[in-house]
Amino acid sequence: MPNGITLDKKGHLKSRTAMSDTMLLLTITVVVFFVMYFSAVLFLGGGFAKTQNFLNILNNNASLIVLSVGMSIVMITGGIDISVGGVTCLVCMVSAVNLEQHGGNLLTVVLISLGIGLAFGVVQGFLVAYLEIQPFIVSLAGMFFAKGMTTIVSKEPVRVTNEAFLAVKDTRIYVPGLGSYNKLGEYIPAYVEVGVVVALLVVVVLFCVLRWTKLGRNFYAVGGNNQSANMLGINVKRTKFMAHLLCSMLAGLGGLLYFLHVGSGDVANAAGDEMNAIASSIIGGTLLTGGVGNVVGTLFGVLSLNTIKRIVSSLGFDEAWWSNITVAAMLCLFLVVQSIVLLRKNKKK
Amino acid sequence: MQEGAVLEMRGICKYFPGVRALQDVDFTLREGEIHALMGENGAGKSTLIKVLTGVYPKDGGEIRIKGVDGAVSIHSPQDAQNAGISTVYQEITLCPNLTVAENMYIGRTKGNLTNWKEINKGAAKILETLGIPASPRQQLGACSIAVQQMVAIARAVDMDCKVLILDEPTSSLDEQEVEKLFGLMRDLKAKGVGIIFVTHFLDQVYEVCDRITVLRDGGLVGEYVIEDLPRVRLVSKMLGKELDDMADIKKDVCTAEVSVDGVPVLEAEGLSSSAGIKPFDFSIRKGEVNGLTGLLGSGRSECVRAIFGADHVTAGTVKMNGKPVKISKPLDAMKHGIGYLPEDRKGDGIVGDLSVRENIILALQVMKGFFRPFSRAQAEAFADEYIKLLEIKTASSDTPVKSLSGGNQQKVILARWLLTNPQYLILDEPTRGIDIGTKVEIQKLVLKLASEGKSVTFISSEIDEMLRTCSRLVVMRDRKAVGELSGENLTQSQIMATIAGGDESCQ
Amino acid sequence: GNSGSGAASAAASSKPAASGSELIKVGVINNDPNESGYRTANDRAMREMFTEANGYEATFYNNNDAAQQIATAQQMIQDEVDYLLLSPGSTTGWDTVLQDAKDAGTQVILFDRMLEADESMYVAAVVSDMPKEGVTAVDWLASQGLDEYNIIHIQGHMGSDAQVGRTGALDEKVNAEGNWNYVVQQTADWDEATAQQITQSVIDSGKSFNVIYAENDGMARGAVAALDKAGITHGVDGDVIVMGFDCNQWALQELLAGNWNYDGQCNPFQAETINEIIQGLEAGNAPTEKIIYTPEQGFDATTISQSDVDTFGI
Amino acid sequence: MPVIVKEPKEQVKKPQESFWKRMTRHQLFIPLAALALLVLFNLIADPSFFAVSIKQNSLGNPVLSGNIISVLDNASELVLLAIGMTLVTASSGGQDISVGATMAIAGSVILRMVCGGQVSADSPCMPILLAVLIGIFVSMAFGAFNGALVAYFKIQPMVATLIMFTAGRSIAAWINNNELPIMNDVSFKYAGTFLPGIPVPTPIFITIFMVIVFWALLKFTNLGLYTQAVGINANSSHLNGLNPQMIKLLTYMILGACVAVAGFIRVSRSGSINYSRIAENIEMDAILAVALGGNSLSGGKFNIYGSIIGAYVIQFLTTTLYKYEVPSTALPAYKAVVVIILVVLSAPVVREKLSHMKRTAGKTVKEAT
Ligand SMILES: Nc1ncnc2c1ncn2[C@@H]1O[C@H](COP(=O)(O)OP(=O)(O)OP(=O)(O)O)[C@@H](O)[C@H]1O
Ligand SMILES: Nc1ncnc2c1ncn2[C@@H]1O[C@H](COP(=O)(O)OP(=O)(O)OP(=O)(O)O)[C@@H](O)[C@H]1O
Ligand SMILES: [Mg+2]
Ligand SMILES: [Mg+2]
Repeated sequence: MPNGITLDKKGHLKSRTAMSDTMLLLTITVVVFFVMYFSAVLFLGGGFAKTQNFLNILNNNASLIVLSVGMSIVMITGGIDISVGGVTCLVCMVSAVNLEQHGGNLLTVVLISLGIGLAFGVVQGFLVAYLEIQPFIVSLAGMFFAKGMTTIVSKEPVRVTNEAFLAVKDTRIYVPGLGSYNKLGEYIPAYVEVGVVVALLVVVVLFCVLRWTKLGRNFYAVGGNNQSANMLGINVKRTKFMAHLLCSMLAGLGGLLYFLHVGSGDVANAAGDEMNAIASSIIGGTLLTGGVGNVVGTLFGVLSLNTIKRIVSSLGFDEAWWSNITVAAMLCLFLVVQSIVLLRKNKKK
Repeated sequence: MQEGAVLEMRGICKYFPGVRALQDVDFTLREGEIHALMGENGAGKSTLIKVLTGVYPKDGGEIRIKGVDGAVSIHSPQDAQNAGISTVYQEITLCPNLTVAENMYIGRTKGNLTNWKEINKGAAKILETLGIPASPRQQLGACSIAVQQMVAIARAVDMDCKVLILDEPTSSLDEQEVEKLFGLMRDLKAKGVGIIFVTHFLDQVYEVCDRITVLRDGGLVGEYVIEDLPRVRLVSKMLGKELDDMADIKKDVCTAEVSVDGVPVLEAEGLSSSAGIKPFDFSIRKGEVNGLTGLLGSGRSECVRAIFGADHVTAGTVKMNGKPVKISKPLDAMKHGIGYLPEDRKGDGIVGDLSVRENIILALQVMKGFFRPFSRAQAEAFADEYIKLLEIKTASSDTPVKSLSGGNQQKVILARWLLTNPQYLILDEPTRGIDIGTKVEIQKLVLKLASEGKSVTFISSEIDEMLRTCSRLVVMRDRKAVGELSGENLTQSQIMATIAGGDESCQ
Repeated sequence: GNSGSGAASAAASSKPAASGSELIKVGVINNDPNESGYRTANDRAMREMFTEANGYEATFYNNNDAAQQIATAQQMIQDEVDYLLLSPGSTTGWDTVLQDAKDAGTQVILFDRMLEADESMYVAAVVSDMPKEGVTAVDWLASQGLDEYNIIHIQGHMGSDAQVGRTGALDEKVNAEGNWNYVVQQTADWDEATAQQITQSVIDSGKSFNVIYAENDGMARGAVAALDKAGITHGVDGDVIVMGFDCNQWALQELLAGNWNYDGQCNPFQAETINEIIQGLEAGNAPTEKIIYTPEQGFDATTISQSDVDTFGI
Repeated sequence: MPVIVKEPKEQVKKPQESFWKRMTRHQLFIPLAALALLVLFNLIADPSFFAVSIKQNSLGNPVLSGNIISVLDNASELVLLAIGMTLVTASSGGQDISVGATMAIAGSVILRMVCGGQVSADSPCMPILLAVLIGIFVSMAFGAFNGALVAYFKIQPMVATLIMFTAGRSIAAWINNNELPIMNDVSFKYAGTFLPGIPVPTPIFITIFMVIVFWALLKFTNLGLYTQAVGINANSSHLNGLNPQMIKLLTYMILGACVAVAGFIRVSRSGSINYSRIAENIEMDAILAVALGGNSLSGGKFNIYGSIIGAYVIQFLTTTLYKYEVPSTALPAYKAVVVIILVVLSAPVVREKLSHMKRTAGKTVKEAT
């Protein structure tokens, strides 16, 4: 990620190094998010002024954050994975059926999530990296397969009643000092769910992986130019494989978080989350062409996307299509701004 | 293995669909020698290197490396690096989105973590010793091609290697940079590193190399000690034809008389473009061959791109045959009978996946119009004609152009423009990366065109090539035309003096 | 602007019941009205009821996407609405929201659709009795006295309230009676085109059938398109009995024209009942029943009249 | 001028390959083989799949009926989209994922115009052809929007069209004033069902017509050459006098036109539209069709007939699965398996490995004898 932020201390270098593409896009995203959120607090007030409102965005999107981060990684290597929503959905359903009908427990659920993620990751990664099939088609088939399998596992929603599971699901981690009074005058402490902690942990870990590990840097190199990366001595196939594996594993984990959040398996779970993940990654400054992106940006992408939806509904645009149109407009704006910024920058040199 | 050899290849074979790229090639590299690998375009030099470094799997033969018993198996560039082979490939192979420093270290550091401080420091040191004007933290894509090339070289020489391979590393470097590179090569040689050096510049071969291996049509011609192989013999080995005398070619070329008294075909005044070229005047007469010369990055390409309308023209007027015309995009230029062969063959020239035939007819087809496609037979006739005329080495006119060797791709683009029968042809580095035989061909062709009443602007980094073909030279410096030479002024030393610009203050 | 400190809002709500001048804040979360005629009618009725003139300050939000619904519900709770009126897009995943509502002192009333949660989490539910709709329809079908019932059963979105209720009754009957058979039982996910493909496939395979039991009007329409294409007669005096649900105006017209045989009503007008419940609560009276069913009936092509079409068509 | 005298023929080995090998290498081999396999499967499993009978439809027309007719009929929309998608893929190296949403828009426009803005109309308020033309125009405008983002702002196609993918059905809702219009007149349904007296479904004719149009376009214009050139190397195309941006834009607009015709067929089938559901996920099938046809999704060279066959393969598969009463919701899972098998078999890497295996196998046989 930030490859060129710091000014050079060495005097012999003639010019200040320009901001790297990754850093530039990240900055745009973060600034836009804060401007948006604080305007909402200032001009809309109400719920926006409460911390819980912000924490709810996290609570609702812990799973999406994890999915988007995985998506960003694949996108950084120049690929795409549109199976993540399907995998999430499948994980929820299989976990729910396991808990309810096969006497599963928390451990089996975790194993199921990661197992499904692993299976998808290995197969998709193999097809993409070693058989060189286009990731779009591979993951499209993955999505079809996951969605179809979900209905084969159960067409009807399965609600979980397992107590140990519900205990974890309903655990609220209170954030000290951030509560507010409700209209009955009671103090309600602000809380996050377990999933949020996991999701933020994932972001931090992957940030480090991308920044400092060999594997992480190889993702960028492969995305920048995979032929060059090969000739630079990077195992391109293995790197691509790892990216897809990681993404699917994260989709499995995302599925677990989704399941922890909703507590049921349902064919409609995580519907359209692959597109949300892509949109979040893009807003977060990841380029679909590869080589540029950052998971912190992606986190802000998720937050921005969901903040705008909330703002829209708060403004009284209450039809479903308003929310879609606004999201589309925001996406459009971001893309155009990014495109102009990058085109300009590349023209300058 | 032979005594003193660091690398031995025996019976290497490599086939591409319909092409025998390498057949039974042997190659030996000894400790502390610089070994030139020579051959025409498409002879298989790059392929041999790619087979050696595991980019392509080989179809036969074995490779031995000093210190390893038996044949080594190299399946990827990574294996090659681990075996102590470091390589600069013909096309720049770095990642534009990474920083300069990272490009120098990625894929070859030990350990699983990146120590940014260390690699930035290391890179800064190498950049400084090699005098490369770039910062370690800069994104590589923001650097000029020449700098990128230097970074690639820096990366390769920094590796602790037994074998260093340089595949046409000098094609986009200027003289000083080449000198610097040669210095480096000599240092490494003194340390016992074996160096494989591919180039089309004979001067450079004779300047630094100890031995020469010549390839022709994918086969081995032979290995020679440099003293045993004077230039003329080298060329004839490469071409596969005993030449009576190289001077013949020169004489042949020089006999073509250039007419300089025609009307100006094109006159440009105060032309400037969005690419940053400063307003310049330019004119060329019917039947004239003129040239643009200058140091690398002096703006020659931008200048001709502005004439062709390839960049956005911001100011200036253009007259053709005395009449004012407006050229704002390439199609305008083409309609007025201008052809342009760009310098970046891969990026701007060929349309890789299309067949040789489609590549050849492309420009003429576009001029003819959207609704009037050539018939298949017609297109084939055109293609076959030019494949024969320019001796393009291709399996068939249906072969994708990207699988041709660099030089043959260049010929395809040349064919494309010849087919449009232009009255004014701009050739930007048409001979870059082209073997000497073809070079001479192209020079002759240029003169022939001129004798037929066509005008040609010729850009080349090789001054003697320009001297041989051009009757007038425009010298550029810092994106400005700073002088014009013709007649008896047209000498190497005059040109150098003008480029250096003794009368003006330093840039 | 409805920001305010916790204390202020506490003071505001300490009044036992909102009298005259004070507007009752409601948040209405509904499904997308564009989905079907039923939805459109439902949404319109809600909007006409919860107006300032009627003493409400209402915020609406329509979306089929459960995740969006949940997010907005939370937002409304944060905005301190007094009542959250909820037509959940999916039956599960609402636990957190309901808990939040309870913590915040917001009362939840479900309408149109149920969700899976403990009864204590909401004050009332005003919904259609889907199983009863199914039973009414199946009873009607049984009363036709066919020798054999070969049924193409086209289901709605699996797991939805409507699908479960309408399928349940038919499943029971088919299992119980020897001469009732499924030719095919498939979900078309409320989609007309899918319903058409399913029916088409049965016709193409040459299987015989005499009943189409489609769980909404749109899917019935798709099935009929396939019948028309193959020249299979349907409706009154036709070879195939066509059944639909929802009572769209156009569907009832089909009934009137004798093209279809039966349409089960699904009453979208719950707004009135909800209003009564809220007024009761404001006056301190909790509703006597948790689940309140809206009255519904089924229509037969042979007995339907134009006035039925006008009154009950949505 | 020849300084170098040698026969170029000598060093170039003309590949002498068997007919079988050349055939299997052909781009259309895999999709055709897939189609053949599906046919074979149905022939063995239940030959009645291919039975075609003539029936009288409700209007008294003689009509053909049978699974095979259904395949040809129902594939129509997909074929049209696949054609347009192929061009877009070729020129821009990416796919338009908004075609389903744009179909909703085009269908809404056409139906709304014909209904004269009413919820339900018994006779067309406007010549149907005119409404279709307007629909095509609107749809092309949306195509131009997508194309402009891709061509002028250099946004990756999938991302650029994500915008219309998200907003398209909402725009359709707005066009329809949140209503679901219905057209009851039979003449409106001619295009989606049967013309009076003609027993073959009209969509099949429309498809044939459109395929001929595109055949002619590719044959008598340079559309193919230009889109491929631009898709492979935009810089170089620019220097050869092409306007890459314009050509990309053009392909998106052509796709827009295809989408509108597909949308028209779809609304004409039933005379109604449910814009939040119509043509759901069809973009995925269209992209699959392109890929199954052996076309590279990263652009450049294309074969439009491959995509067309790909579309029929998908519909054939769907119809087969319906026949065997696979639950419609589980359909995607089966589809996915078949798709993966097909793309794996057609992957260059796999093909190379397979032919390599055959070669070495042949060698060992030779050695043994
Ligand atoms: N990837 C490929 N696919 C098919 N043919 C190829 C491929 N790469 C090279 N060839 C063919 O192999 C032959 C040798 O090419 P190579 O690039 O090794 O030549 P070279 O000696 O490096 O020429 P140049 O001096 O022009 O770079 C050529 O005929 C070329 O067409
Ligand atoms: N003064 C300058 N400042 C910044 N960039 C420059 C300057 N001069 C040249 N460049 C850049 O260097 C690159 C090479 O320029 P150009 O192609 O015009 O040079 P040239 O004379 O044609 O040299 P060659 O073709 O041999 O590389 C271009 O990308 C150009 O933008
Ligand atoms: Mg080479
Ligand atoms: Mg140049």
